[in-house]
Amino acid sequence: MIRFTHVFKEFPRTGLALQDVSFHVAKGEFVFLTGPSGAGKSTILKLVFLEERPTKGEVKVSGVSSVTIRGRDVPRLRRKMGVIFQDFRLLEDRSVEANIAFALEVTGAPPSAIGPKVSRLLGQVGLASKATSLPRELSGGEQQRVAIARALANDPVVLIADEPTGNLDERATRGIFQLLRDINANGTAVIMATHDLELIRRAECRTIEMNHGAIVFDSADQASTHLAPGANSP
Amino acid sequence: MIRFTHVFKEFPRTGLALQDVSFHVAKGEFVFLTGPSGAGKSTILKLVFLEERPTKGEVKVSGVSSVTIRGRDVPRLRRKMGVIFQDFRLLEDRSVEANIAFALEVTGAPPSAIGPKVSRLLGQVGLASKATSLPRELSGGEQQRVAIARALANDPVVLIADEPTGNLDERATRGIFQLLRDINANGTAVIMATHDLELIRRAECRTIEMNHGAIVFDSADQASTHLAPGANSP
Amino acid sequence: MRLAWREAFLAFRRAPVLSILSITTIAFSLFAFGLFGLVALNIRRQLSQLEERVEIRAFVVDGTNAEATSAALGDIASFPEVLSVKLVSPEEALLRARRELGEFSDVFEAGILPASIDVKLKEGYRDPATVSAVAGRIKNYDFIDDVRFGEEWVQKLYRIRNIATIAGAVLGLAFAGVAVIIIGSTIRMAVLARAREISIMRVVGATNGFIRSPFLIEGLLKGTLGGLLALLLTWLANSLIGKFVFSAEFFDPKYAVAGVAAGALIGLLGSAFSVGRHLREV
Amino acid sequence: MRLAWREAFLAFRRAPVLSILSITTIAFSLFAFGLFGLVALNIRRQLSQLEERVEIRAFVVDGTNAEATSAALGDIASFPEVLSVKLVSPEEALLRARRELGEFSDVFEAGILPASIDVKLKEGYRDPATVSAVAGRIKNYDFIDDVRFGEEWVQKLYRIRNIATIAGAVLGLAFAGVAVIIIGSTIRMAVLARAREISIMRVVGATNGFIRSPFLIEGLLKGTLGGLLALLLTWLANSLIGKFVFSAEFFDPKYAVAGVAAGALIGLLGSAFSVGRHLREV
Ligand SMILES: Nc1ncnc2c1ncn2[C@@H]1O[C@H](COP(=O)(O)OP(=O)(O)OP(=O)(O)O)[C@@H](O)[C@H]1O
Ligand SMILES: Nc1ncnc2c1ncn2[C@@H]1O[C@H](COP(=O)(O)OP(=O)(O)OP(=O)(O)O)[C@@H](O)[C@H]1O
Ligand SMILES: [Mg+2]
Ligand SMILES: [Mg+2]
Repeated sequence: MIRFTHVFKEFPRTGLALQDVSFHVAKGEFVFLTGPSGAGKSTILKLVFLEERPTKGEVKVSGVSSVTIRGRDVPRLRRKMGVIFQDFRLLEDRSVEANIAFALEVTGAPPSAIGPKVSRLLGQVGLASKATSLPRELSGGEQQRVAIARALANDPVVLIADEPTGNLDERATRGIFQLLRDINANGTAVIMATHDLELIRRAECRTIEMNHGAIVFDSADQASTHLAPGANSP
Repeated sequence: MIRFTHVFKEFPRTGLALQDVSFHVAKGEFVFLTGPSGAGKSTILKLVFLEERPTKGEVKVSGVSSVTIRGRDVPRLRRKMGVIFQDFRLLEDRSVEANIAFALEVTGAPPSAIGPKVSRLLGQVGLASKATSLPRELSGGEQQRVAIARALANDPVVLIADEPTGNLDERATRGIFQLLRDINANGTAVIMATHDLELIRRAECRTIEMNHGAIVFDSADQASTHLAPGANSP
Repeated sequence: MRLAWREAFLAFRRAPVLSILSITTIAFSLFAFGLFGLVALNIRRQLSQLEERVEIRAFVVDGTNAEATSAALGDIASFPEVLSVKLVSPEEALLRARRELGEFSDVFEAGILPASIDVKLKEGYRDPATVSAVAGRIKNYDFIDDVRFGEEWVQKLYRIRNIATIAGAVLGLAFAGVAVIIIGSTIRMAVLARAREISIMRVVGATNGFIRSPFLIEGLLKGTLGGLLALLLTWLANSLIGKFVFSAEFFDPKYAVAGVAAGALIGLLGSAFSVGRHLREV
Repeated sequence: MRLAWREAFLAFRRAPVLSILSITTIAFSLFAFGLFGLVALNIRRQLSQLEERVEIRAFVVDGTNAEATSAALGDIASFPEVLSVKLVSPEEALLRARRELGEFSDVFEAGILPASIDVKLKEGYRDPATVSAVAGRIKNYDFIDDVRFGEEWVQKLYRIRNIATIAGAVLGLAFAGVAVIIIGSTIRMAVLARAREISIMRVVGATNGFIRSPFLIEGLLKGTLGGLLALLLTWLANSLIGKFVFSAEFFDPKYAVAGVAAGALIGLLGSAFSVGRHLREV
């Protein structure tokens, strides 16, 4: 599904953000990405989403290579992905409903299907009562949940989440995590960057730990308990 | 320093965000504000900062009442406060340095003092190496630290922090918390909204817990261990 | 497509002043073209009427015999530039002078005017150079006293036409340049104002064509409205001039339609060009 | 203040097209005023020169005795509207006709022209109504054959002046309206584009005056540049017209300075008005 092969990413002014990163995520896998601030987690997610291209190496997503893909084919690939950004990226001048519907309209969904789907998504993230609010009338956690609902709108085969629970309390975090697990159970691969070690410990999922732009630990490679003690024990 | 007296806050479309909130924060106190998403934590901080006015009741900050203050006196009051927002609010088109210097220039600091002060602040938050980067060239956690440095720039007597560690890993969180404690030790009152129960547990500070717009627990009122078990034990 | 139209209308509603500004600019630039077009049209019409009146008058020495004169008439009539030749007797000359001098006509109690040969030139030979060449040839007849052809007047006429043409071209181009800049900058502002929206569209997998289409529709609508407004303005200006100064001719309907189409095209191309350039920045 | 100036320059650098657009708009609106001002100035000058030439010519019946004529001269000279009276003999009339009729002068071999009384009117009494009233009174003398005063010509002159005045006022006001709208909308866009910056300024405790000052400086700078540009354009237009069409008078330097000051004022007031209104929205 997703394969990084000796990926390097250099930014003009800040230098190497990723160094020789290689890993593979299979269809239907759930992967945590963790590591200190500035380790390169968001950069990996941006590469998966083709928002950035690698400086060296190859990123392959659902059979499409970052080396050969043409710019005009990127949108088609993205429609298969859902993405939740660290900074939400909601349209400030549209209601919660309209924000989610927008994602469906852009990909040409039949108008009659949009309304019911939006309601269902809002229910899933627990925001049914805020459907007509504007983003700035929502709390941080509520905005984050709108972003999650939007990411799920197009039934993605890959879901990329950059700290989707950073602004949520423990209970809401568990709820969102359960939602992502459910989606994952239906065959969607999920990559989630997070600082929440508690969540990682409890979740028993594959965990990739980064530091200074390199992978320092991947629970798929070794049955170690280095940082995520409960990760591989059932 | 800060006193809320029977404060109600109603928003036009979403209804009551705060209901009959009363509490007092003394000079030099350190207070955690916690509770689920949408509980009203950010709303309380906005009221302290006079970004919003209460619908009913009174908010008093360093002797100034929300009922009697004139709009033109708000800026002067704000210069005594430092604020860290959930969404950072950095100037996208200026370097990290310039962002922090901006806060000093606005309040009319002497130009010769600005440079050294900015360097010192950047060192404190561990971003000395990113001084000339633009905000979008920083990771989420790095941006958050810039926001923190800016909040500290004017040596505030009150510091308001809305989840200042939401995007930070454990180690960085501890570092930032220690920084806030040091500032607090110098006499600055700090109110910090957070979801990080682990941090609250370890910190042994006063904790106010909110739910549905009301205060459900204040460790200053009762020596209970309801949510913040270590809060009042030395 | 439905979404694109909705977005385009949303853009109008959200930035009404900006939209009106773009429309007005397109309208003004087309209006400028329209006005100069009208001026050109009417100057050309006037010129061809005035040119018809260009004639050479050769005064015949008193007492010249009729044979010499009529031989000369035949000669002159066979010049390739000459349309018609006429002999004007002293009596006719007096009548004409009275008519032409209008107000002062009755002051001629008994003017004695010389006979003259009046020559009209063919179209295309009425420019100052040709006229004076023909006049020179006529002057060679020794019974011709003096030749008049109002050289100053002919030259002035041509100078006016040249100035009008140059001024029209220069001002028209300047206005077109301003219009292009303003259209470009309004689109740029629209793109920047919607940078967030565009980045979010990209996030949810919208194609570039899809992102571009609301801007193109917006441009097309603004251009069309601008064209219609320009047509209205030009027509009003024409009517006002017609009413208060002198009657002027208006454009053919097919040119009017072409003007509106030009507005639509300016709007569309301006948008397409600018949006392509600025989408890359966002 | 140092920061405010820096912010103002930053705004220029960051939105150069927008800034140029504002400057150009201010320049064009002042240019329009300038052009109409020039037209008004020159029409007034031309009018007063032409008015000086307004005269009434009363033809004296042949054989009238000199005493009656000179008595009438005295009478007419005492009319309050009359500046000067002159008797023109038939010989003088012939000389003048030859001079005035230019091209056709030598066709008068022996024209017999009547004597006439030529009357010039004082300034302020040269409008069509007064002229024809005076002409009517002169016609009452029974030795006066006919009175000419070019009524058509005088009326046409006044009509042109009136049209120019109305057109100038209407177009000037329209341009001023457009300028105000454009200034308002550019400031609005600038405020919206800097909404984030403004909210952050508020966060760090900037006063409203401080937030406003870069916009005011920006407006002042743009207005001043616009005014200078307008002055340059007006001067260029004047020189071009002077070179190719007819020589025209330019403004007094003090009006030029006032024009630039007006530009600065438009920029400043436009900014102040718009920024006050829109800061509340942000
Ligand atoms: N667009 C960019 N231009 C330049 N440098 C960048 C850019 N994006 C990221 N970087 C740099 O690359 C490094 C890795 O950033 P990244 O956002 O991947 O970190 P992260 O692991 O997501 O951190 P956090 O947990 O704080 O979000 C950082 O040091 C950052 O400064
Ligand atoms: N400007 C606003 N207009 C309308 N409703 C608002 C506004 N700001 C907040 N609210 C509502 O008030 C409630 C409390 O919001 P607040 O931001 O205080 O929550 P919070 O405790 O900070 O939550 P989180 O942990 O998710 O940040 C929410 O339900 C929100 O929808
Ligand atoms: Mg990140
Ligand atoms: Mg909040």
